[in-house]
Amino acid sequence: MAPSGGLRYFAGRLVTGAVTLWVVSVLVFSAVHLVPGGYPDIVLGPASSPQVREALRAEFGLDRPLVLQYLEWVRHVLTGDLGTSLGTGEPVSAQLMRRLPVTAELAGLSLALTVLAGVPLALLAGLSRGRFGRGLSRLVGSSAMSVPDFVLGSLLVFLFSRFSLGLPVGGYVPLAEDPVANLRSMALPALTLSVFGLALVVRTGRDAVAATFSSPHIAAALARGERIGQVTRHHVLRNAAIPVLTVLATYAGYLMGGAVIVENLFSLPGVAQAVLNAINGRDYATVQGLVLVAAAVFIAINLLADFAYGVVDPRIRAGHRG
Amino acid sequence: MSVLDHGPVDPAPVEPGRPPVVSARDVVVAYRTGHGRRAEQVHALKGVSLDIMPGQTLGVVGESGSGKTTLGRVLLGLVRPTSGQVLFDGLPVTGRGTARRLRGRLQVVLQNPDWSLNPTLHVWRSVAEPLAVTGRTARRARREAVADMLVLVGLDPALADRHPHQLSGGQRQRVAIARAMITRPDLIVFDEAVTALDVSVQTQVLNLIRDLQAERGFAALFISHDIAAVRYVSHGLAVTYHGQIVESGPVERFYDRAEHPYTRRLIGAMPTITKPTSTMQTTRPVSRREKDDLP
Amino acid sequence: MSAITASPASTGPPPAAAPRRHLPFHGDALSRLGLLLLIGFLLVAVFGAWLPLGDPEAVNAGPRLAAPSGRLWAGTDSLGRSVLPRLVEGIRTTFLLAGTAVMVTAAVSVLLGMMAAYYRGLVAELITRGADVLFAFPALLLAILLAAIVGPGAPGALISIVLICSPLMVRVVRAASLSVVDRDFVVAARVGGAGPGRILLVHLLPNIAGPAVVQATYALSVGMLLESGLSFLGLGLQPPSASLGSLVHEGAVYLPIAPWLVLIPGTLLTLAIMAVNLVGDGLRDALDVRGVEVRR
Amino acid sequence: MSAETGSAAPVLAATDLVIEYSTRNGPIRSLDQATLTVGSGQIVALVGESGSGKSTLGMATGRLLASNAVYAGGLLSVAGRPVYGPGAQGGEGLRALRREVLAFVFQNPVAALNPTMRIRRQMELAGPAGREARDGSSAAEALGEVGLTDVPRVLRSYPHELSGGMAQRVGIAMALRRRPRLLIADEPTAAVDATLRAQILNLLVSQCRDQGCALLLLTHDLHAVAQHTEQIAVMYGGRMVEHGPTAEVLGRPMHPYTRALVAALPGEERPGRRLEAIGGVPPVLHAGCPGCAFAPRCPDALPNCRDVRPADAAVAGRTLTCHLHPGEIGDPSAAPNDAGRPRATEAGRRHLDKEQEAAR
Amino acid sequence: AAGGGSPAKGPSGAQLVWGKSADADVLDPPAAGNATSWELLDLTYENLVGLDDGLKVVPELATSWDQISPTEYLFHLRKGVKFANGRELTADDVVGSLQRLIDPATASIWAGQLGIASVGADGDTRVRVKLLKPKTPFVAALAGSPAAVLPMKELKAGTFDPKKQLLGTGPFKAVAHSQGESWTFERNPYHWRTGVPAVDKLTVRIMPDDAARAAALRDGSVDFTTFEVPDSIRLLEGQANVKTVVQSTTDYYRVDVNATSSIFRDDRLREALALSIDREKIKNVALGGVGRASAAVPPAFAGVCDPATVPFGKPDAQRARQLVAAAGATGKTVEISTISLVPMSSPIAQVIQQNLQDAGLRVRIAALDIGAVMKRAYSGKDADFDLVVSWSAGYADPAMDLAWYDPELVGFNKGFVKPDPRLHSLILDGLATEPGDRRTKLFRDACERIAQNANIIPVVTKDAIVAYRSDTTSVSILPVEGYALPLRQLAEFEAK
Ligand SMILES: Nc1ncnc2c1ncn2[C@@H]1O[C@H](COP(=O)(O)OP(=O)(O)OP(=O)(O)O)[C@@H](O)[C@H]1O
Ligand SMILES: Nc1ncnc2c1ncn2[C@@H]1O[C@H](COP(=O)(O)OP(=O)(O)OP(=O)(O)O)[C@@H](O)[C@H]1O
Ligand SMILES: [Mg+2]
Ligand SMILES: [Mg+2]
Repeated sequence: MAPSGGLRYFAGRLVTGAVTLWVVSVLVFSAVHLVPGGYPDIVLGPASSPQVREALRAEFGLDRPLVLQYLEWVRHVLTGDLGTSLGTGEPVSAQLMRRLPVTAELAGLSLALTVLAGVPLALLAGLSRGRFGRGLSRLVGSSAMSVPDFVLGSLLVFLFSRFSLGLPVGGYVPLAEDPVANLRSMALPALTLSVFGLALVVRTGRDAVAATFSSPHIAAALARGERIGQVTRHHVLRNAAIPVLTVLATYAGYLMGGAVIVENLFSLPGVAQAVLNAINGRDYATVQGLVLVAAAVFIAINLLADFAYGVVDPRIRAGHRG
Repeated sequence: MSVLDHGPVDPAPVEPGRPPVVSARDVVVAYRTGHGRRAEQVHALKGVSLDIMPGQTLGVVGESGSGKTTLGRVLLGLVRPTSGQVLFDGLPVTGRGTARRLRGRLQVVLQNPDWSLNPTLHVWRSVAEPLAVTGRTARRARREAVADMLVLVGLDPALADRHPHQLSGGQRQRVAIARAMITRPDLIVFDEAVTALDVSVQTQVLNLIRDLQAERGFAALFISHDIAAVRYVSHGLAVTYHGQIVESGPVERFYDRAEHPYTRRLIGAMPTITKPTSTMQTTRPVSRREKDDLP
Repeated sequence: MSAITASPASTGPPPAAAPRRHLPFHGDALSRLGLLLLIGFLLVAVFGAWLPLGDPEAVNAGPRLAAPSGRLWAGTDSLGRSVLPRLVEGIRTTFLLAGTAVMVTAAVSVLLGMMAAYYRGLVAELITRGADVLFAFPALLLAILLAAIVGPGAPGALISIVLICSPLMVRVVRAASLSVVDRDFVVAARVGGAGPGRILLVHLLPNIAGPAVVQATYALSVGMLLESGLSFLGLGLQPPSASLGSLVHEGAVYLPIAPWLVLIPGTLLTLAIMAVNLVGDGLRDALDVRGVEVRR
Repeated sequence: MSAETGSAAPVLAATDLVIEYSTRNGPIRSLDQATLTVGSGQIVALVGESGSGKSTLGMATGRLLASNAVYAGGLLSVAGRPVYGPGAQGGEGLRALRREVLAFVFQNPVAALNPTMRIRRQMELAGPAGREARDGSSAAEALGEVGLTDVPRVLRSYPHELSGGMAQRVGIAMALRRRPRLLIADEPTAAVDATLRAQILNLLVSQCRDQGCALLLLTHDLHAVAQHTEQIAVMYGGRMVEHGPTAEVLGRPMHPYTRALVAALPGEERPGRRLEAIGGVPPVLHAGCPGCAFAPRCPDALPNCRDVRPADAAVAGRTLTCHLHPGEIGDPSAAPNDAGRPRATEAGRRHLDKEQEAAR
Repeated sequence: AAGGGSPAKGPSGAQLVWGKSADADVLDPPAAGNATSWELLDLTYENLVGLDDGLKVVPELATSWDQISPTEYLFHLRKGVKFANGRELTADDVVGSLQRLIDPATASIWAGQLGIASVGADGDTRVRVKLLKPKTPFVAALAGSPAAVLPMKELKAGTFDPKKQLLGTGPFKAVAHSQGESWTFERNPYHWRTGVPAVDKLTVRIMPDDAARAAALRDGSVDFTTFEVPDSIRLLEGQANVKTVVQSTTDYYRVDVNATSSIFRDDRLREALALSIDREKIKNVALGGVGRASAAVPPAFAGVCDPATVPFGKPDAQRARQLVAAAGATGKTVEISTISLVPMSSPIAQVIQQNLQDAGLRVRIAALDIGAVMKRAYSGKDADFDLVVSWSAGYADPAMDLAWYDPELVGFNKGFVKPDPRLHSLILDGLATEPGDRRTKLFRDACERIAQNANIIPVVTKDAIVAYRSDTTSVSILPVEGYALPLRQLAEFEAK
């Protein structure tokens, strides 16, 4: 009840996030090193001699005990150094800085599309009384939710490149270089990535609105003779926002996965694509660094969402569970 | 129903030499709540002692949060006392080996008729479950035992093949009682067992409990915040207030000779319907101060 | 592709419902449509192999990259294989793989979720934290890492789906179980001396079956999405085996000249996932599993 | 607004009201020709077992029934304005009625408040429209009137930060802010501590008295009723069975159901005495009841109780609906079953019988 | 990034865009093991010698060379060659580069290919190289990208880091790089060939997806690109202004057979396998008709080795089935591993799968990524696989090809190849023998021996496909390539 209740809630969430991140770091590290075959194998190719490969392992310190390698890595990460790519010697952070804008823009645009189109649609669907309206919104929602992004993306690529519909289907133009071309190049990828989220938001929002409408305090408000519009404004929106926020936070995780596919499909030089390449190239430092950052971002988004619930729903702040 | 004695409950004479079924000695239960700096202890029970004699019902009344449920749970071994001791048949109810020793000898009937039975089990399976747990009754004999039990609690044995949702609240509570009694336990705890029932059904169930006890002779702890109901089924009565027993004794004294002011207020708050109190003065709000003054 | 579907989580067992003698999903045309579709897919998956459609792996059954025609209904792929039997196989493997994964997921998560609810303290903490950590892993990245470790193919995809779908399901089961463990009948059983095994099996499991089944249905659709996503990245099923996702993957290169190689399996995949989702919705409504969001 | 108090029309008049709920398993008739009149400023209790239709009648006054509720006959008017029956209005008229004449207090006080909004804002939204609406002080006043002590803190709080008792006081304050003419309190004390019940009821009754607002108290707590209300209406099977001054009805119950109810109530027995419970369980109606709904459980049932509906009759200063008390004037056998009344179908009757058998 | 700094203003002249499938993973030439790196290194670095259109060695930084003894060579350096920073090339640069290459610390895969014992400057313009033993393909090996000449002075001074930067005497200099994304090259103003490069700026866009490169070519956002998937030709068919060229290479797909620890230990089964491999079918079905059947010496080295006449060169399904039955292996399961980095390994494996199944074996296909393949097949230790579909780099001399078959010479196949002393001596002889009939005969014998062993089975050549916009670009493509540089002549590409 005291204001510190909120603070404590937030602090608790932060600690949980940090612990999760640490565990993720251990997992990523071990996962990366569990992958069979190592960087030297990749770089030197099949025809190299085992001695040569050993020499290269030693050069990169890959022959030391894993625990030591891990501690070293964590020490660096804590000082803000994500390591350097084994192959090109480029700092992982530099690579990240280069690629993050692409992925961030992609995710941001998708999220914007999702929210801007999804929330009004969700309200509309949640408020619609008619059988037909509800059925239609459900059908559209289900089908949008069921189209795999790569199917949708492939379809868009096919349609737009085959019939020259005016939007590029690949390649990336940096925002700074040409904002218009940038937006045009991002339009289809962002659309592809946002459809699932849109469906998710509409569906969750619709259910949340409907559920809120059936809660006793709405009945109480209606019993006081308030108009439906008023009731919606005062009592429904905020309450229905909570599940939508939850789902948006989870959607962030989806965005990262979806980005792998969309970046691949539309040849966008984003982070997801880099992770995929780095895994294939056994570029440990890059994989570790990028996945860790991705997880951190995801955790951060979820934290933000947690804070947002705290703001929206005072019960959560106080540690009550709705 | 014919097997049951319809007469008034005679307080079963306490045989002098017989030890109590269960006894609590200076039981303290503290719950930890909150985390970190906010952690604090809630003392649900602050040194409670009581004995329940074989064949006797001890009624417990008190306002919400006064520790009634905790008391029941402690006696059942569900909650470990922070200090003090609970002895069942002279031995502790928690600790190594107690599970096996106590299996089937303790039972409970709880408040919520919607939740008192596993909704996915047929009635007979629910009732037979304690038998399955103790494993003392052959599988084939169980159904028969259930049928007998159902008759005993006044239910048609044909109900055995129904699911709980096909029963009324009162019927469900009867089934719960049947389940509690099937192992012939030494002690049954009734925690708000009739609170959620309608007046008419409530009295049916209260009568049933009285009758069954007279017949089977189990000891019982009957918990409710409704002093009228408690008084009606109990031999002895204990009033809890803020985790302590503030007054206890044979039930008769709670009809007119209650001493503790809190007890008197409890009884006073229960207006008689035939002589409606004409003014509201008798139940003027208790101020915070006044409440705190009570022990 | 992540394990979303957060809305259809739930608490509470299905409330007492009168026995229904109606057709499934009474008054819910869309769910019925979904069910019909799903049954259709399952029939194809189970019996498709006996249809005289030809060998899905026989190369050179026709000219390469032939368009759908009277003889080759769905055309041929880049190895001259007839696509139709491959589609049938794809449907089978997609359902089989996702289905197996979801069954494993359900088994593991139901057990863990119930334990997390029944045992408080360390066990619960470990399980819920573990789920949180898995949940904090971007799903597809996790799958890709795994595919790199165990190699691309069905086992990797299976493990990924299990790892990705489990956290949410554990949460759902735990939330549902939490609302059951304190119910009077569980307490009564404990007082009567019932052990954890009996309580989990007899008292918890049947009462959380509703939410668990609904969640498993959604997990199936997520599993199908994941499997196909992995296959699309070349990390799932390897040719000549076919899943709907790997068919899209194989066909993707030929999109400009042989769009049917992508569009047909893509559409089938979408329909299959949609059928599962619709059935999930229907189950959710029919079992009245409330859409309570599960939060960390 | 209180000027209207004197107007002739009763604040609530229900006549032969029939409401059904359509469910998967067929209709459930929750009001089966319920008749009830509440005069201006009267404090009336409506008692009956669970499922007897109290809440349905209560919510029907504001046309606030669940969406599966179906109006199937009869009349209901509030302060002279029809709510069900000919001339019933919807839309703005209905909302105006809810705003100006009616107020509700619900069973779960915390759930009836918006969990995400501070009390102050909720009080403001619920307050009378116009000038004073934004005025925090009037909200504070309203809270002071219901006996809350730390008003500023309450205004700052969110609902979950209040105890059940506090929340119910807030609920009452909200309900009474617009000076309604009829307050419907549906089990307002079911969710609060036993020792607080009396306080809350006291508060409700005294506030209504002070404002001249009629109170319809829905409850099954006969103790509470005995102490606080002037009039009592006993409901059974969707119908009023006995209605009259509380002291009279409880002190000298005439309907077998009321009598059984009072007799079954623990509290006044002498130590060791046995109470007589009513056997069986209340019915769930699927169609109009052909006779008296209580007949199957009634120890004194006459041969025609099961299939002839008793009519309302004025007996000993109260309204009774029972064949055993056909009324001071009129012939018992003539009253029921006039053509206008809905007749039970065969199926409905069979179902009813089954239900009652099951109850044994 | 390589080249460092922001892109220079750049001359406003002609420019081209190259859509490349993968970025370099290593920039230091001696350490670079993959052709995908070589393609980029070749733009900025040069070697002592180069290759011409007939895979013959031609002068590059060396104008000529003398073979003083079977193990000693003297190279005469070209004068007036400058690095992209304007400094003149010296013999020390060449000596230093080669010494660095053979230094075990560099871990260059090329050290073995060269077999150098020592290098020294002989005056300012000559470099003397001594070999460990006679090695005929030595000069040809010097044309390989790892043998590039680096600016050793800057390297030693620490002003140039070969791991992160590119600085050579080649036609281009790198001005900007985003790993995995793009490169920008500009003309090296100091380059010694006049008129080279023909454009002022070259942008390399890294586009891993074949379909994306095809699309980019179609909409003109890249000017030229290469494909490994032969069907790309079909993808671009009928597209106005897009031309495709197939370039023969000395590379070929091969099947590695585990003859030490799989059921293919049994000679009969290897023979059955060899007889089941239908090269024509693989070419037509899996490779869309692109490529030529190959034996251990690829057809680019004409007249050495005819795949149709070597043992088991002609498919014989019936005999294969008999052999499988005789070995008692009918119904047994074998696994073909494909390598995800080699896109065509999967379709090839699928055709082989069919043929093997016809022979009575059950066949599974498992895709391994390169790391897993290295671990399970090419670690030099105990192999853990049945069959792998892989490919061999033929380079520029048949002797280099044949070396791949000898576990004594290359460590990677020790785990799965049965030692064959006869083959070993044939290959050693071939390496040391001067060009001529005797050498050809040795090669032919080796070729047959290899076919007979069926331990590593060459299948079909792995030709390169170059596609370009004919409206924007005029290209010159060699008919044959040996070091996997289909765009070896890139510096001469012109923008229209
Ligand atoms: N598991 C628990 N953790 C923390 N505090 C608890 C717990 N259970 C009970 N308490 C606290 O202990 C005190 C006694 O609770 P208990 O449930 O025994 O009261 P009660 O008399 O049964 O109340 P009621 O009539 O509401 O059932 C209360 O203050 C309660 O908040
Ligand atoms: N929305 C609904 N749908 C179907 N049946 C309903 C609905 N609401 C109430 N009923 C049924 O109508 C009958 C009367 O219900 P009502 O809520 O009016 O009773 P009540 O007297 O208020 O009972 P309680 O004391 O339990 O509140 C009951 O049988 C109930 O099951
Ligand atoms: Mg309690
Ligand atoms: Mg009610």
